[in-house]
Amino acid sequence: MGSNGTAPIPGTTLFDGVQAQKGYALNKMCYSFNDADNRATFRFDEVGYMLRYGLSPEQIAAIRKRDVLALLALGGNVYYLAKFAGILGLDVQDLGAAQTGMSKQAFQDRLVAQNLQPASWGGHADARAAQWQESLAA
Amino acid sequence: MGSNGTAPIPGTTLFDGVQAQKGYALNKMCYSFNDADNRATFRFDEVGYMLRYGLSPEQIAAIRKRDVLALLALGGNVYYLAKFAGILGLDVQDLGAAQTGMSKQAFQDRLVAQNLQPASWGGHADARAAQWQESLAA
Amino acid sequence: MARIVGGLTTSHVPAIGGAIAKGRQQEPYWKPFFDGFVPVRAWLAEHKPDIAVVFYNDHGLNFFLDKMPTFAVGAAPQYRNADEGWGIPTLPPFRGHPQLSWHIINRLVEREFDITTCQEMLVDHAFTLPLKLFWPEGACPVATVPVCINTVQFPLPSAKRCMALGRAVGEAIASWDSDSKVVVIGSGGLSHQLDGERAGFINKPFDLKFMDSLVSEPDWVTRYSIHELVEQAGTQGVELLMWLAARAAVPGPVRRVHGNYHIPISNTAAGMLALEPVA
Amino acid sequence: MARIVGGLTTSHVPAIGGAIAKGRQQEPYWKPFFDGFVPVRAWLAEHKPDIAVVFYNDHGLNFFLDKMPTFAVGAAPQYRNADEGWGIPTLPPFRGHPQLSWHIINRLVEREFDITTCQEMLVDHAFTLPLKLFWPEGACPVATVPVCINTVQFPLPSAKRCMALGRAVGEAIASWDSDSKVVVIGSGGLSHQLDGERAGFINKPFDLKFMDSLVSEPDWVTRYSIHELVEQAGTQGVELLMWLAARAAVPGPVRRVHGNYHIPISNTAAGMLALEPVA
Ligand SMILES: [Fe+3]
Ligand SMILES: [Fe+3]
Repeated sequence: MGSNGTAPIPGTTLFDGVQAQKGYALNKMCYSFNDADNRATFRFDEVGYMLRYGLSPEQIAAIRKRDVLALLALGGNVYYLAKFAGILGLDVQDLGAAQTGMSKQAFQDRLVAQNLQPASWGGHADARAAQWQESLAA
Repeated sequence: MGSNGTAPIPGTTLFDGVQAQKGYALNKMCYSFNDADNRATFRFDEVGYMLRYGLSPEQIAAIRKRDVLALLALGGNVYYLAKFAGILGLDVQDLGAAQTGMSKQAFQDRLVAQNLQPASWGGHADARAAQWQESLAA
Repeated sequence: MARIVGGLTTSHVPAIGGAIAKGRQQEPYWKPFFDGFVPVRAWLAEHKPDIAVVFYNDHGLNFFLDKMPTFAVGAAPQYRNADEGWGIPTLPPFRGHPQLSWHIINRLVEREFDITTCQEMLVDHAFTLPLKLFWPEGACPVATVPVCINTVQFPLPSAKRCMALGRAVGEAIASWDSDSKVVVIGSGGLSHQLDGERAGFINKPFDLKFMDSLVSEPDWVTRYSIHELVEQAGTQGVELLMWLAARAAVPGPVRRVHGNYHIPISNTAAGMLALEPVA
Repeated sequence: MARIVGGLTTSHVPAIGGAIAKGRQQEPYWKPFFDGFVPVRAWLAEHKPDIAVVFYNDHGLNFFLDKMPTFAVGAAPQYRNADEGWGIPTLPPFRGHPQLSWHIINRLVEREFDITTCQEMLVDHAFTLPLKLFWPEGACPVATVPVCINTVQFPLPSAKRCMALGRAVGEAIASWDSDSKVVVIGSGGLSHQLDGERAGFINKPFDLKFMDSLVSEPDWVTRYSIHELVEQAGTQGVELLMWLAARAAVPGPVRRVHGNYHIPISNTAAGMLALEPVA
């Protein structure tokens, strides 16, 4: 159940109050990466920097492992985590590949293949979201 | 005319967009006085501190003269100016006396005298605001 | 479902903080003010709320003009008081209640209130002093949810909008799946003006009528525009919006448990009300 | 009174900034995207707006979770772009228009929008890139008013509420005593999702239907809850709220001047629309 009582969307964690509470320290650290000096300080001593921001042991481990799915589960918000990814020199397709367990090339190919979708809208109960899940399961 | 096309209230400047634009630098400086180190820095070199915050020459002069009415006219907001008054060790009755041209004792006496107002409400067009103006003019 | 045991409203003059710190409650200047709280403490001892939702206005501690919200709701595990620049003593942090905060936030956005959500938030004298007045002994026994209404920079939200906010907060609390008891606090006013040649303005008949209206006719004051409220109650008297929001959060008709009104404390007509729902 | 000459909507993928900086507009990957803007520039050269009101969503540059507004309106003389952490080039500051900002702010609060007012505000790629796409040469020729809508933290404002905001902004502009010409910009979307196992999700039929609806039936998308919009358009596709607000700001029925849709740019279905009021 989502925070507003609606069915969850597979493969998706909405950044709601529950996640925002879990991830506050983690996100605050990532927000600090807007500043180049902070990025350099983090690179120099990752664990020290994380401890100063009060990250949990699980969050520290997930940052060390560059485990994006774990960071999301631990309250990370994609907009702030993107700044962490920036430090690592990863783009959003690297992240997409990492999260879906695909190679970057396969992830990119799948993006291009999205263009083959029909242009016509199937009405109120559009089947696209369900189709997507099926294609993932296949 | 007030910013929303209503008649002005005598002796009163509403802190609206017009004032907020004029006073941004001044108010930002006063907001910094929440911090004790900043208060000490200001005390040590008032003009240098004001120049760093980009105050206008008129605002600098009004701060130097501790001229509260001028500071309000120049876009100062009472909530932030109160922090400047705090540096000077002035309380709100000192400020009230300074703004009304009364002695502090006279200002305090007038406050106590407010208790003599009638307790009954005169209806929609209450005369209290008008009476106050007359008492000031008298 | 959670239950709102009542609404408490009070002025929050900073000097109160100094008077408490220096133990002046029984001096002639302060006694008529502090004595007003004694019956309310008895009422609180009887009803024992678990949580206080506090409508207050920030005076330039947590918010500056770079990001000035109309309505802000705290969602932090604790709220720190801090130096406001004029040396009133800083109080220890207050416990938050993130679960109730998020419940209120979710309901308010659903009801089309465009709030600012604060997972970290400094709270000033307007938040801390009422808690200290209602619970003077030791650590504050209630968890808290701060709801901040802009009175710093015009345009301010109308009385009608603040009343709607209060009502929506009350309905959110009442829909919260918990057996907690919640008290709603409104902190501000009554009539006073600190700035300009009109400094020292106080309007006793207006204040008394307003206090009365919260029991007899809660939407009475919504007939006035913000401009008219400043005219009647002074530039800072407009803080009565906090009283209105707190009253509106208490469901249905209310009964006056206790009240007090005293002129002057500092430059202010100091008022206090304790209201409870008519069972 | 000021006149709204039209509404422009576009995606704002950060990689666009890099492509512009490196002059890659004619490379095969980028050409189908950048070519879409050519006819719009001709339209802009003809209509010469003086001011752009930009609906966009901040991605963690100016706002953090300590103070996260639902709706924020800029009121600064200029808006600085700044380092967002992943090295896209920083653009020079954009000119503000405080007079129009305050006019909009006053009208919005009057209409019970509980906005956050920002007299100082950093603007990120979502604000800067559309301006660079529509006016690629030299300094940006229009003054700007940023209007930021929260898409970072749930609860988000509903599509219905964003549409009402857009309409109120449009009415505020139309009531502004000025002979300025104003263009409204919506920056975001279309369907994409960056996070989770569902990363890479794109919904072409939904996007095309949505683009079409903005001309034929602007409130079509308000039938969906935010949750349903995420399901249809992805966690970041919900940025389509900016398109909706921009469309709603343009009064009455509109005509499509130009449009473009291309899959993929980065992880995104990149869309663009130029709409003008039916005279
Ligand atoms: Fe106050
Ligand atoms: Fe985006």
